Amino acid sequence: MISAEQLLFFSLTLFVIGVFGLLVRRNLLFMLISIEIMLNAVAVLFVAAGSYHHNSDGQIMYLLILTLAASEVAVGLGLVIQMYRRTLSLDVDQLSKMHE
Amino acid sequence: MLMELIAILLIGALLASISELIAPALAKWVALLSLLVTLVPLYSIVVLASNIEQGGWIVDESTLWISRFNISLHLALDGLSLLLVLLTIFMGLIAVLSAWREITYRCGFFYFNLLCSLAGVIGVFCALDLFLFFVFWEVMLVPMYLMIAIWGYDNRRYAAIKFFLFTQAGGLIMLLSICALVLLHYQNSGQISFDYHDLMLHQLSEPAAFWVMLGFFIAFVIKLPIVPFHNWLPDAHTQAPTAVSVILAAILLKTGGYGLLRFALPMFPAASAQIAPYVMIIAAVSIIYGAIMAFSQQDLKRLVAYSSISHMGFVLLGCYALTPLAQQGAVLQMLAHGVSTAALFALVGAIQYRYHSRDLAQLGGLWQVIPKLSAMLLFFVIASLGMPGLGNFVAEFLVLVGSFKVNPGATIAATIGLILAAIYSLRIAQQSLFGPLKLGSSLDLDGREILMMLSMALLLIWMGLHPQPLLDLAQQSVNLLPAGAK
Amino acid sequence: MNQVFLPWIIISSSALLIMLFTAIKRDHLYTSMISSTALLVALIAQLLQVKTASYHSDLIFIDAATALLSALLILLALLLSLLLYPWLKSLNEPKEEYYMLFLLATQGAMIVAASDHFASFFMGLELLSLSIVPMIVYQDKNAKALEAAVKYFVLSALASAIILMGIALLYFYSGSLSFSALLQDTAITELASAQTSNIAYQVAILMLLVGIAFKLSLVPCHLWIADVFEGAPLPTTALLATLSKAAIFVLLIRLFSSGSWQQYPDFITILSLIAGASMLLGNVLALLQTNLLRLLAYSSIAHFGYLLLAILAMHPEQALVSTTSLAAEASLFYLLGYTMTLLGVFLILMLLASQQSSLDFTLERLKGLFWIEPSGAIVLGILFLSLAGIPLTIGFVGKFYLTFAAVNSQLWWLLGTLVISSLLGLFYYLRVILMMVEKPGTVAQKLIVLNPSSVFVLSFMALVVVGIGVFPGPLAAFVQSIIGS
Amino acid sequence: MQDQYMENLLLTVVLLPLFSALVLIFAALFSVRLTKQMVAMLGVGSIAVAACCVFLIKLHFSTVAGASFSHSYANWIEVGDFKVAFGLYLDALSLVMISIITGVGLLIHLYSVGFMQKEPDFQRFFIYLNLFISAMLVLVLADNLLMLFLGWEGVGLCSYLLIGFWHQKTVNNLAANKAFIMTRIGDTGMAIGLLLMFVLLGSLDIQQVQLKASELWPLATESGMSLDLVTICCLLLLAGAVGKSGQLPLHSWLPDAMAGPTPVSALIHAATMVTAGVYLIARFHPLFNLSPLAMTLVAVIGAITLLIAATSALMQNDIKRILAYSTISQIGYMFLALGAGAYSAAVFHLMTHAFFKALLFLAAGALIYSMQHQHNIFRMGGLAKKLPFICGCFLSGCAALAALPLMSGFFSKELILEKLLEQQMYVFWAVAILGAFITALYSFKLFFVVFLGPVQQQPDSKLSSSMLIPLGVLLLLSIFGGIQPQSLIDIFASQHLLETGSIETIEIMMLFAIAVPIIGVITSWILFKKQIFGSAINSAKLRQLHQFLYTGWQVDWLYNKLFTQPFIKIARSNQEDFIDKFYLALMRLSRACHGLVNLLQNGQLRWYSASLVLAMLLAFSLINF
Repeated sequence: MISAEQLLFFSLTLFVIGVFGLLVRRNLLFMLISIEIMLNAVAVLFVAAGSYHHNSDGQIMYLLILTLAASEVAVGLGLVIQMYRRTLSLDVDQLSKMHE
Repeated sequence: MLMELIAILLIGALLASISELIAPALAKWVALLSLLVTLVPLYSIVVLASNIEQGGWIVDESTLWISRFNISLHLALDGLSLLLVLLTIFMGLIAVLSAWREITYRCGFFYFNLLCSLAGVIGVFCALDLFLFFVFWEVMLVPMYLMIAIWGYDNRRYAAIKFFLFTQAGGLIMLLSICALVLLHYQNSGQISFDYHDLMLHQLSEPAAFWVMLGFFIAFVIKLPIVPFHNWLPDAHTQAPTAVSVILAAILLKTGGYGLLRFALPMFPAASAQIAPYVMIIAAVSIIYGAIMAFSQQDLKRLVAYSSISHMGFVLLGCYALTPLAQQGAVLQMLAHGVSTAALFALVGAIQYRYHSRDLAQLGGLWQVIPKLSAMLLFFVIASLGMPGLGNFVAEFLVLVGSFKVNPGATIAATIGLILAAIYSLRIAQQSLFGPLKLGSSLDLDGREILMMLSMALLLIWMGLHPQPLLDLAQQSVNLLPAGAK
Repeated sequence: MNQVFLPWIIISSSALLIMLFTAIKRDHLYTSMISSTALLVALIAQLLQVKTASYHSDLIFIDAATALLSALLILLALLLSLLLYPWLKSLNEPKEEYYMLFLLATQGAMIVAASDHFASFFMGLELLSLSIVPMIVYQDKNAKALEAAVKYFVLSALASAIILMGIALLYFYSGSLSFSALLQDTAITELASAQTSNIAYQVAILMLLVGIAFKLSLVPCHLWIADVFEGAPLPTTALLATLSKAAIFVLLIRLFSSGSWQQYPDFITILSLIAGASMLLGNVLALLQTNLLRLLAYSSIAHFGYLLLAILAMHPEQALVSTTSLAAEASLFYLLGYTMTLLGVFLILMLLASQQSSLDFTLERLKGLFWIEPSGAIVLGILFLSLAGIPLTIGFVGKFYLTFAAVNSQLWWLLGTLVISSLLGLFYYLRVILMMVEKPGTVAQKLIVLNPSSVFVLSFMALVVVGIGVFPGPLAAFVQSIIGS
Repeated sequence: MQDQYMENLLLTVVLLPLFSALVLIFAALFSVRLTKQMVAMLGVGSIAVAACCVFLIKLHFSTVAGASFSHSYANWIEVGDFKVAFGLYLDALSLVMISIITGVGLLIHLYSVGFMQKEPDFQRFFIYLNLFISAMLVLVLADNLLMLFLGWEGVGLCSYLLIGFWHQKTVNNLAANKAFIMTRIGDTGMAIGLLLMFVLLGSLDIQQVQLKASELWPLATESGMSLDLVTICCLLLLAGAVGKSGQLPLHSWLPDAMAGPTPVSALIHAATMVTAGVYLIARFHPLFNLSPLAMTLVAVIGAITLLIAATSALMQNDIKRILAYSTISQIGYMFLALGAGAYSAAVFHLMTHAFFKALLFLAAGALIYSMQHQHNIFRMGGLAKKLPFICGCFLSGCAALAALPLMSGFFSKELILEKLLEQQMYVFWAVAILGAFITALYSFKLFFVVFLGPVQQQPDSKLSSSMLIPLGVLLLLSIFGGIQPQSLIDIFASQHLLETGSIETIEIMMLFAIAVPIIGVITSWILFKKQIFGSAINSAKLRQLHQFLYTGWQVDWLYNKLFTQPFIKIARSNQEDFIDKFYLALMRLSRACHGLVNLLQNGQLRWYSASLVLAMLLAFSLINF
């Protein structure tokens, strides 16, 4: 039986991995993936918490997050295509025309 | 009645801006007319004033404005306010006349702003509800700002923004003070009110009173202005068109002195008495500093601006001597300085209009070509150095007499200011009027200008030889003030 | 079925209607009319029930105040929608979807404003931000738009992830997701006692805070806003600047007016720091900014800093006078004033912009506007004065309320910051006004043709800003009656 | 009835010149052309009428000892206990003064009609002159200090305007400024005195002030040489007097003031205005009597000034400068007399001095007028035959100045010396004698050099009658004007009750005093014969001495170093306001901050996202550490 603390630790680790992924990767696609990782980490935590507290809110949130993830991916991929169409690359660092 | 006064000006402003569409030349006539129309309610007010018993408010009208905070449109007028309102209208006329030729670009909008600022100033002089007072205090800046920014000289943007920022800084601090004052009053009396009389009723306790008073004090002192908050004035004056300089010098600075006499002193007598000695020293410093600065200037307008810093020092000195004599002097000084300095600015403007230069190094020997203008300039220069028989002397002497027994040191320092005044004033005359002629000939004063100048000159002489009516008018207001640090 | 949801139903159903309609036959005019009328009806429906509205379920909490604020949100949307038509007409993209997204965003905003549960809050938030992303990148040919979209998308995704993590942690420790439960129930109080010991709990709160700060673009999470403002098409920017921010802030107001936050001193400190930093940095950033949109972006940072002041004033250590409602009223008034004013500015900019030149909105383009297009310039000038908080404008009333509340709560240091930063602010607002009254330059051009709707909107704006600025009495009394109750 | 009559007369005397000045001003302002005759009529006529009024007043003024007449015409300022009215006060002293002012004034006006005939600014000249007369009358007739101050400043202003009358030359303007500012310094002291007196005595009415003072500080005389309040009051008044009367240390403006037209020098800088200081102290003699220290100081100032001025006069070439320095030293005599308590003698000398110095100046004016504006005496010579009348004027004038027996100056100066002896002020007496010697020396040096010896330059233009008549009258006055008005002695009668010293010593000394001027004349004759005057000096030491005296003991140089230059340096150094720097610095600071925070806006998405995470970490660490 896995204790809630362990799950908490796990999901936090996953989340941090996601964050680092977002920060270090330049490729928009990989950034999307890291975001997915983060969301999943959260989802895991919700489920764990739900079972820990013996109420179903956690699962409901999990479903919501799933839908969110889906729609985010949809929009994100749209952007990815747009970007590739324009700049033939997915390097976000090139997207810095606007500053000061 | 006061509502009408302000309304007339605002309507006049609108008409002026509209009339430009018909004919640009029309605007100034409309402005002049609307100013003249204000004399009607003013006359009735003066009549009221003449047959009112001492110590009362001549006019007192109030209607509820914002029920949430129990704020009302409370306009009232006593001797002090009346004097300043009269000054405002008179100087408004002078300003319109001095802009007569000078302003050609978009004059409709110019006179719109001019009249609006006048309306705002009158509001400041009449408002007895602190919120209303603050509103007027802020609102009158915008047209001034626009006038400097649009019709000013080369460096106008800088000057305009500097002017606005300085006053706004004071204003915001004052807003904090007002809020604090009202809330403290609320705390004690359980009813929220911005009304002057209500807030006068119970005095704040230390140390709150001190800080609240400080907020008001700073705002007013910036407006006066007093060293070290004076830097906006020279720039504003040098960049502003003549008419605006006239308004600025004659009226706007007076709002500061008025604020001190109406709010800072009577509302916080203890706190004021507590800081009075230091304030008097500051006043003396700014008298001397302003005079020295004036001496070192090359630009005529700048010189006059610094001189008015020095003169307003006397107002502060008088206010914080906390003796009726000195405060009477301060009131009179406000009026006299208003007239004399405005006249100087008008004349400098006239010179600039003729020669496109205000630089003392370039001017010289004007008396040989334009004797009338020079004679007038000489007269007002003499007035500003405090020649007995003219308004400024009486005012300054009253201030000095009133403050001597309170704080001899500061007073004597201030008296030194008289010598310095002589030095820089004579420098104006010598470098611009006398000596070999450096510039070509030009037209002398025309009828309009002679009318302006003569009226101001006569006014000064009247103040110098028969100030009694003015003093009596101011009497009642001054009597309300705290009777000194006893 | 409770009638408090009537506006929601109207809006969302009209969104669906537009979707179907578009599938059958594209017609720009009808679409815009549908959306506008829908919003109008919704607004009326909302206003009718302001006094009476009170509904509380697990997910949604609606009382008079919320109803009023949602009315404000709908009003903003309505005004914006009135100007969408001329702007979109000049575009050569398919137009109808924009209305749908627009309505959905509005819907999301309203959900956020009324949410009483993390689930509903989260749903609304995502509805809002996800529908904004396509609106940003709506103009295909615009490289800046794409950049803005990507930035906004990635960052908001990150932010929502962080928020979610915070929620999850909270849920993990408290076992509840309902705000009222978290705020009032006993669980929270023991958590409060525990929180100093419990790191994870702090992390949760901080995560939520950072997420909110991002959405409101408060320092230090403010970096994105300027780029998005600059890149996004004007209507989207307007929506982002007013509607989405307002919605979240409305929620904040409600959360703070209920609940007892003074028992989290750390939290209050952080919030005050954020407030102060936002005021200062926002204005400092805008100080010499020459791009009008960036300038507005930075100024909005500062303004939400001011708004935080009102939030902080709700729970003082010691107040001069103990009036619960004052701070809430202040925040509401300020929010109203600011959003209205800002919306007005954007509307005028939309009128000024022909779609080619809308990309770079430098101050130069306003040069001499006053002499060329007096009506527009006067309104714009008034709006900027309102932003600067000069009396006789709604902006001043808001600022006055704010100061009054803050002084009452004796937040002296923040007030000092307020004074300094509003001076800085004044500097650049005046610069804009100055630019308009300059002698006309070469770049200045006339407004694009004024159609009735835009004239109506403009005059309405001016009316609101000046009218409420001069006679705030009735509205103030009304607001007091709403919130005081 | 009687009073009514007096009131009106006095008022006319004061207002007439003012009125005519106003008429002329408005005529100028509305560019009404006036011929020179009309201007002259107005200008001179008003003074003439005023003079007649004064004569009438003299007739009606009761000759009872210490009689006085005062009337307050209108209220000026009244604030609480501060009351000042427009009131006139007439007693023997002011009577003498107004007679001098109107009388000599009339003559000089008449003279100027001729002298200024070629001047285009004829009208302006008479405006100033009339203004001056009225201001001076206000000064001497004022019954309260504030009004006295009004006149006091008024005459200062007029003298400023008249010194700078020929304003095209910068030198003149500078001289005018110098005069005004230096006197202003004294006046400011006086103003402070006014403040002090009001605060201490609660009134500005001259008579009341003195009454109250003598009540308040009755024992001041016993307290001796101490710096008590009354002394301070006296000293502050003295400052004003010193400034106006060109006494040390504020005397250096008077020689430069000669830049003005000669009639002005005669009227203002010899006869009337510069003696206002003497009048002031005489007017306040009860107050000064209360303070021995102040009295001594007055005497000391007088003595020193007397010597310095006389020695400087000795070395001048410019005829007007010689006369200017001699004026200073003569006023020094008056101060000496005042210091000795011999007020009547002082005023007496004031009167005679007014006569003969006016005569000398006008004659000098005539001389310059007819010598193509030649000022240097060494360019003249042997004019005795060419200009016999002027020569006569000069002769009698110099004689009176040198106090040769039986001239008007003789009586007054002898009186002063006598009084000095009575007071046992032997040192001062010696100084006075020395002064008398030098006076004789330089005055006759002037006379000899100009009128005897070889002819150098031919006079051309003839003098108009309007210039000759005043000369003639003044000539007679300066010879026979030495009758001391009895009334003077009466008003000051109370003062000299001290018993005189042993008679015979005094007589010897008196004889000596009479002899000294004659010796002086003789020495100057010898020197003149030996061609010493104007000859080049060969020893460096002497040349230095000459230079030193020529520049009036280098006072200007000293003041320039001490005050003027430092002041200008300070002012210039801060030309653009160091306080402004502070605000500019604030501006720069905010700009710098703007640049700094803008660096964060680098447009890098990954930095933006990092900022979120960093923010969290920051907040976290802030809470926990």
